[in-house]
Amino acid sequence: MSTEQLIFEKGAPGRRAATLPELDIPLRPLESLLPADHLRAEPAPLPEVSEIEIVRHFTHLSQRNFGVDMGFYPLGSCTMKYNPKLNEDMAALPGFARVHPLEHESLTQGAIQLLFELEQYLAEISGMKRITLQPAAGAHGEITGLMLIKAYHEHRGEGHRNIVLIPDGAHGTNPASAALAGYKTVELRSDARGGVDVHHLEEVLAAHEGNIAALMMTNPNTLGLFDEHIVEIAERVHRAGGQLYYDGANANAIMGITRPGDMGFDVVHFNLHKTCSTPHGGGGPGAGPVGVAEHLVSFLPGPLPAYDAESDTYYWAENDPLSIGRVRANCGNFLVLVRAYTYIRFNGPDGLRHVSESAILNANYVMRALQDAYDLPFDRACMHEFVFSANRQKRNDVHALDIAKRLLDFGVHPPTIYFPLIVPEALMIEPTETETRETLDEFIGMMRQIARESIDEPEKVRQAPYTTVVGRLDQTLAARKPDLRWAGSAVSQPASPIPSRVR
Amino acid sequence: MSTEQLIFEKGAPGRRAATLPELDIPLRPLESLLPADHLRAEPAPLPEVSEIEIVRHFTHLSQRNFGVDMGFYPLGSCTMKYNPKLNEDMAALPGFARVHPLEHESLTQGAIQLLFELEQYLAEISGMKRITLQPAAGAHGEITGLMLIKAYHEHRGEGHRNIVLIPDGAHGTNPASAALAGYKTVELRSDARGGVDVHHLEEVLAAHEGNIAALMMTNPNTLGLFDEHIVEIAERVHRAGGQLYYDGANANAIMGITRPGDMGFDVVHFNLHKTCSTPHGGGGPGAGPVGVAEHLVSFLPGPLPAYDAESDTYYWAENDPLSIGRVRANCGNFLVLVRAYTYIRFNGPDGLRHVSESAILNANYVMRALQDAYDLPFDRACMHEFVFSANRQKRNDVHALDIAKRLLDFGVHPPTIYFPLIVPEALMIEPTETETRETLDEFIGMMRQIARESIDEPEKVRQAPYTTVVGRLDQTLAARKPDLRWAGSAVSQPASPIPSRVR
Amino acid sequence: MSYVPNTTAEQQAMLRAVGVETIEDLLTATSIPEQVRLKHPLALPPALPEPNLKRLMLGISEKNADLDHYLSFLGAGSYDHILPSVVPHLYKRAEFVTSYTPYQPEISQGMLQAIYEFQTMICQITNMDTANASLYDGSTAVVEAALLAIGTATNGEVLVSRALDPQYRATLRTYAWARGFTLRELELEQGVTSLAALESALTPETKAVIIQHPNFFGNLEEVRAIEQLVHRTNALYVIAITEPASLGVLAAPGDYGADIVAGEGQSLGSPLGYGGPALGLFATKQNFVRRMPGRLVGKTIDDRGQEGYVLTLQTREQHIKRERATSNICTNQALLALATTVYLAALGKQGFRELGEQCLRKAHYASERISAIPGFTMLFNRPFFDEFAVSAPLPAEQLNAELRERAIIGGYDLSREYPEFENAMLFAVTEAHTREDIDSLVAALEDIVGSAE
Amino acid sequence: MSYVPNTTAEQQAMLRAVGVETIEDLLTATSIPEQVRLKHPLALPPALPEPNLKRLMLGISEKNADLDHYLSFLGAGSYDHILPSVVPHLYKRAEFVTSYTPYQPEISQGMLQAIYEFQTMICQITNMDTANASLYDGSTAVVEAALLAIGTATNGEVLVSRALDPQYRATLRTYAWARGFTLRELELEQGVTSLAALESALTPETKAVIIQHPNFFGNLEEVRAIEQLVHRTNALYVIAITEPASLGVLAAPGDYGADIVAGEGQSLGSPLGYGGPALGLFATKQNFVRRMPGRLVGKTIDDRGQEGYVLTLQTREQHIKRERATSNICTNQALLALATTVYLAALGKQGFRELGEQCLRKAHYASERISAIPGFTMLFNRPFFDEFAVSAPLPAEQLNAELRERAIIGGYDLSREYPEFENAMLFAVTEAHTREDIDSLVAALEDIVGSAE
Ligand SMILES: Cc1ncc(COP(=O)(O)O)c(C=O)c1O
Ligand SMILES: Cc1ncc(COP(=O)(O)O)c(C=O)c1O
Repeated sequence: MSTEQLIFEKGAPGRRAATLPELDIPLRPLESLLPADHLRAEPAPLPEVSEIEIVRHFTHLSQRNFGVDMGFYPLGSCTMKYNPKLNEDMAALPGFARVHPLEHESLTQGAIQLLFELEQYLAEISGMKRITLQPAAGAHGEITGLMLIKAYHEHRGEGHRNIVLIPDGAHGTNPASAALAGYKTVELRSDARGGVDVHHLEEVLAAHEGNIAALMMTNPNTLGLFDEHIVEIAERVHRAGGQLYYDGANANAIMGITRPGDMGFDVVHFNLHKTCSTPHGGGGPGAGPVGVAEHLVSFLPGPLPAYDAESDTYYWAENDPLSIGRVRANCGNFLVLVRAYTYIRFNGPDGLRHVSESAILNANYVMRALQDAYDLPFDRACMHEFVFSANRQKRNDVHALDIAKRLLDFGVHPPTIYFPLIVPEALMIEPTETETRETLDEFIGMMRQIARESIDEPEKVRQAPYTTVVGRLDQTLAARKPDLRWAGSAVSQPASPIPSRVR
Repeated sequence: MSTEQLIFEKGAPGRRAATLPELDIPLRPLESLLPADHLRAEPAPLPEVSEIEIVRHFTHLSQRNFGVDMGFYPLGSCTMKYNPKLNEDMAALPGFARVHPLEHESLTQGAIQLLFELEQYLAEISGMKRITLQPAAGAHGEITGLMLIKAYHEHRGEGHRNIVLIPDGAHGTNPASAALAGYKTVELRSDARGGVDVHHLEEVLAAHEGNIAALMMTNPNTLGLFDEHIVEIAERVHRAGGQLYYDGANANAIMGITRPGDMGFDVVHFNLHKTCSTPHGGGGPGAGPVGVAEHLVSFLPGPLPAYDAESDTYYWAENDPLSIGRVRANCGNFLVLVRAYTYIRFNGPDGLRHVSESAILNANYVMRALQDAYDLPFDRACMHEFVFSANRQKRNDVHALDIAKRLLDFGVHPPTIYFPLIVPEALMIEPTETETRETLDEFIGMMRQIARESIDEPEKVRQAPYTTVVGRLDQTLAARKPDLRWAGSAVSQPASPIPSRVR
Repeated sequence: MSYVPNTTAEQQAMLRAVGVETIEDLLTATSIPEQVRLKHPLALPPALPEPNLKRLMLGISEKNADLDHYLSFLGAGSYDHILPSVVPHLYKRAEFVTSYTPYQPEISQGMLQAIYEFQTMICQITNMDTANASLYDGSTAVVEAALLAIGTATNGEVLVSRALDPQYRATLRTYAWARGFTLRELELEQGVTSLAALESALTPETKAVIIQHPNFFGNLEEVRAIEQLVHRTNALYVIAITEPASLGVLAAPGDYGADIVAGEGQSLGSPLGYGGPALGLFATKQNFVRRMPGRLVGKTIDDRGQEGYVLTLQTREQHIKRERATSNICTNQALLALATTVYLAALGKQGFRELGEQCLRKAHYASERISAIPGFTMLFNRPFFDEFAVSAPLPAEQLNAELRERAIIGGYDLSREYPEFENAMLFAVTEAHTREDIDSLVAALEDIVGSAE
Repeated sequence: MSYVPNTTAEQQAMLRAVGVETIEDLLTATSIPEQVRLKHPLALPPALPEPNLKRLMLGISEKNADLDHYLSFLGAGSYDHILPSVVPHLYKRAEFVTSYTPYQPEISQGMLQAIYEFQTMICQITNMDTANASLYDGSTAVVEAALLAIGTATNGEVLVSRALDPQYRATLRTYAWARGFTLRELELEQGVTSLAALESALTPETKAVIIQHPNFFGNLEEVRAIEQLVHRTNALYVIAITEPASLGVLAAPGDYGADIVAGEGQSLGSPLGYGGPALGLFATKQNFVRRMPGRLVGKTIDDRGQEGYVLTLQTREQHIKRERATSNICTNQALLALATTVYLAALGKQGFRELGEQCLRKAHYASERISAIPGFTMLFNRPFFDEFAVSAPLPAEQLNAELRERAIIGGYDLSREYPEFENAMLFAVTEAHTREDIDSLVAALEDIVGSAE
């Protein structure tokens, strides 16, 4: 098990797995169908493997991967909660999975209905007016939301507003999205309580008077803390002519408790793959719907799902002339949206609130149980996650990275490390609501043991992990000499003279 | 990963996973529905666990189990070939999986059609007249077949025939089934070529003249050898008034090459979970259809599927008055039969022959490559499997068991050991046709290495395995003090005064 | 179009390594007599590639009425219950599905532990002392119970209630004839086993008395009174169960003195599958452990001192004891046992109780609604669990045909096996039925009977 | 009815451990201002237990026409291909599905290696040098290509063929406006990009030329001639692919000098799923590696000297570079990339070639049959792959409505996006169609047109 060959290194010439139906039409030479210069000279040098080899290969790879189904995954900001099997089954129904996006509305009443209703649910949860379901992930939602804000300002003849304010703790996608939308970003400092420093905000607003396009905020923020001054902040930004953007990656903390719409936000994105428990699939797909307040509805990308009560039919409404257009092809990551719909219907209003409350409780429970062993830079009741600093351990030359690696030996996934950037040696812990008390207690035990080890046997922590299929990997080498594809003997040389693999 | 608690040791009072729909009818006290003495006093002390705990528990258990999807599984006699995923998908179709066995024929035309056609296919493969699909496994097929023979003899007024002949290499189910059918068994010796000793057969036939009910044979037999004298044997047994029973567990070797019906057998059972690649599921379910020659058709258990061409409908035909009745409820292990049907249709006649030929080739390839390292008691071209003896290794006090355990460290499943009983220190190897040459070569390498280790470091072999989650388990303790169920604190005491767990 | 990975070229090389030129040569070398070699290809339909085959199979499957699209009230031995999504996701993991019987415990701890848990759960729901790792199905489990009771006796008698599932009785008859023991059926009184008939049938030769509970009509048997009678003799008291969901709410066989419980476990986590694979359950009192049929998993210790699980007491089994084995069973229904383990864990202590209660309540609601339809009466006046017999104003066959037109699969036609009950139907109602389901059955029946007048 | 495992009693104990009495107290402690606390329950439908929800969802799903039960000739960016059973069995394994982005490589080698294999395969089929780990979909992949070409330029121009998928163009327009670059559309000539239009549109400001191949009409573009024109300038040559199955038989972008390939990978192993999740493909020549958007997996060495895989060149990415990142993408479509990896392995070298050939042949068979129907003609006279435009004697909408009555989903109505093509339909025919399928479309069209006369 300690290495698994690449699929390209397996098989033999002529081997194959899947077979196509035999051609049941008259066979004619390819050359009679297409001009020769359009034809491929050589078949792509894909693997030549049998079905059993494929099965064993990917089964072995799966055995070299860790998921929520195997253990605790308190990866901060990522909301790695249990992914209900029910949702998977629903997304696999042929009436969802085997439907073409361009089928006539009369043939897709179920799909449009589902999206129509999901939009309403998300609007209710966030307190927004309408929602676009197009964005494929959180970052996609961000750029979409910022474009809505841009369109709004332009529409009001304030297209010159070019500044987006972003707290220093923000997720990297926020500034990246702002830049992509053509904005300049200005960083806001955090105050001693972990919220936006309102004085600094005032300064910045004043400095950029007339040019503020928006403030992007996560609330609870990336420290897991709810910004106490949110109402004041909203008020000031609005007064400065800016819009308030809510990064909803942390919405798992607020369902049924508070709503961005009520806090004063104008635009909200959801990370359904976090909040609504659709699985992350090793990095995606997700879904990042964006909700807006009334004054932004016309700008939404479309089409939006609609319902005609008279004929009891669902349809795709035509775009408002002010719409920014599309942000992708088709309606969104539909099968992810099916899972989210299932999740919301399963939980209902009380269930969703219970989810958020339990997420908050689990986080506070772990935080309080460990705060004597690790530095807690902001000692406040947290929401669904919290951030420790390994500053204390660092004195023994044990870093957040080492602690993370040592945790691997205990069979759990480590927390997020070195994020948010404002906490040195950050360990960002999000237990989620789907974990049992026993699991939390076990994790607390592990963290305590590592804290002890960091004093008694720091070398042990620094050398971890010991039980994984590979040890610590050389990231520098990887970046210095990128080896991004196999280029073994079976690969025909690329047409370009540039070597395909630098080694 | 090195231990996994029992599910009973997990959870907490009040926890639960699956939820039922809320009761949507008027609630009345149970006592108003049933007399009190029929009601259960205490709920069964089943686990109280949440969905995430169940998922992790059984996912962990799966990680502690080895299947064909993970590696080579040359378990002799068991035909552990690749189980096509296609078959699993077909068996899961709601039109097969969600059908009640007592639905009206007009609602189950597909099911009856499939069984009707499958019967025809199996009849053709075996060269028999008709087939019952009822038996759930090979041994169930055996008892069914023997009952057919009994009914036949009784019908002919020869109910006194009470002897069933069984070669000394036979699988244990053969004598057990014979005893269950009320027969006495007489063991036949094997000759130097590994077949039935024809002289001994003659002696036995003579000694029990007039009382021979049947000869049960596996051909190829459990040595993987085809009995060269099969025609002669059949002729002699028939002359003695006996019937010939074919244990088809080894049918993977003969498809399209030779047929029990043509060899002179009167009754045949299939092990579809071997030959037709339906997965073994950790010990079942299987399917053991039984085919018979014309003179036995009337005795078959029923009902049998039938087709009326005029109305183009399938139906269940009424039993012949001579039928032995039923051997189980309903039509058989239907979803296993669906898999077998899929497999046969996928392969077609040429494909099935290719399967058998390839199985034979793979076995001979491994046998020849290793015969200098291990004793080969019967040095003949084998069919789909063969048997080594670890006699040579035994001189260094390395036994078949040790070799098997050492193989575990190489990530493959060991061969069958100590069977057939006629080969001391037997290692029964069945590579199956679905293995690549590379896998066979790797296995050959492992076996050679172990042969070397048996000389150079026998202790290393004797102490194996080293890499498994548990080491060698104490079988004697298990049998001496049977601990067959958990009886931890949550279990209420059984009503009977006998202690539920002896420890 | 093959699961054989090696190409012709590779096979050629392998043939050479074996020392022959062609497959034909190799076959010749195996000494299959020429005269039994098949001279023509098998007369089977030609191979179908996967996509074509999928279409074909989907088409065949859709010629059957599946319970996602038909409302069904059939029970009579097979029951449709709610299957939590989590169950198949777990038991269908390839590591379980593609493994063999756990003969090598070191790499089979997953399956072995699961079966140990299964054995425990079967004990928990039946209140028996020991359970095995599964048998083929309910009918053969009952056969095994009879065989255990008969033991090595050359003759013996087994009494069986006529309210035992007719298919089970048919199976028992077959085996009784083959193994050589006497099977006598006990007459019924008002839909349950007649105590008088039992009393007069019991003799010193009686080795076992087999009672289904709830019985085939859904009625509860007088299990305690029967126990009194049975245990006056040396006979074993065998309780057959076809609907183990009943154990959520009914007294367990261990509570009323059963010696053996033999039953069908399909109800607990396995699909209906047109009747198979099924799951034979078998549990006994402690003193029968060494006479048990089938596999047993036990806990033990490894050479490193860790706990682990193994197949144990194999000396009862065919591969060791051969003709003296307690049973001939080898392959059993392990994967379904695993499904049941996951299912019972998913329901858990509370859920399993609720399951029983809901079935009981909904069936009673249905029985009241149906017997309120003019012309319909309860056939018996007996306590029942989730199934009940109704006397109808029309032949069951006719009613069912009309129901089918409405995409409803009606009750089991009792006259098929019990000619004395003309126009009688057996309805099964479980937690999977909503009130609306039941009400629409009632409406359909009213409609049919109304328009027949 | 909750995936929260802890019971009320346990939560109570935990609250006490945290130092509060109730959840309300805890919420108060978090300092959420009272005025923004939600005062009423969310107005959502009440919770539904799993079984009820399953019924509901099955019902909703069955209001859609699925391609197991409808014969469809829709393509236009999403394609129905044969999906081998083995593919979902493997990529849906829980170890993959329930994992996050592989930030901890030691316990994520499975996903990392699979993506490394994916990157390799995408290079193999496109003949490009490097591919990333996936983007959202084809349309955003094309956007990323444009953004890469624009780079840090404050203004710049991108030329895009009008034969690029209209949805992709709409997406491009949105981003071009937001990011601030000029987008100009190139006119068509006989269903392909006009070389003349291209030549005259190219300026020194042109950063990229985006050509879809096969284009939206299914036609093959003059990709080599275009390359000559594009590379006379400094513009990057971007090939957009919506039907990557074409790469089985068509010359690869790397063969005719593409700088970037951006496309949609749904066609290769992912379900149609009403359009999502989709799979953005992105491959480039070697010199653009450090300007790539999205994740990249690289091979390296661990501290024990073993080979292993990691996310690499992360300094391009948002979590390090923030506002200076090459793209804002974080979550991508990893699981679909895995599906494609399994799919391409299952097809393999021969199968992928055959896939291309069968699509090509079957589409040509269909085009001949359809254009032989009186009133139907090919709209263009161009080489095409598996999709072709037909001029029909009736409006496409009318024809499609009639086809729907016959459980056939007809071709895409070209007049929706290209008003100049009245009565024009775009048919997609792949290896998943049998001759019978095609013949029955032809028969239906004949029938409809015949009875309309
Ligand atoms: C706070 C925050 N914002 C935004 C994102 C971006 O979401 P996505 O990865 O779905 O693009 C994330 C996800 O990691 C996040 O944690
Ligand atoms: C030769 C032989 N006969 C009979 C059997 C019994 O088959 P089953 O296990 O299906 O009852 C087997 C299975 O192990 C076998 O190998």
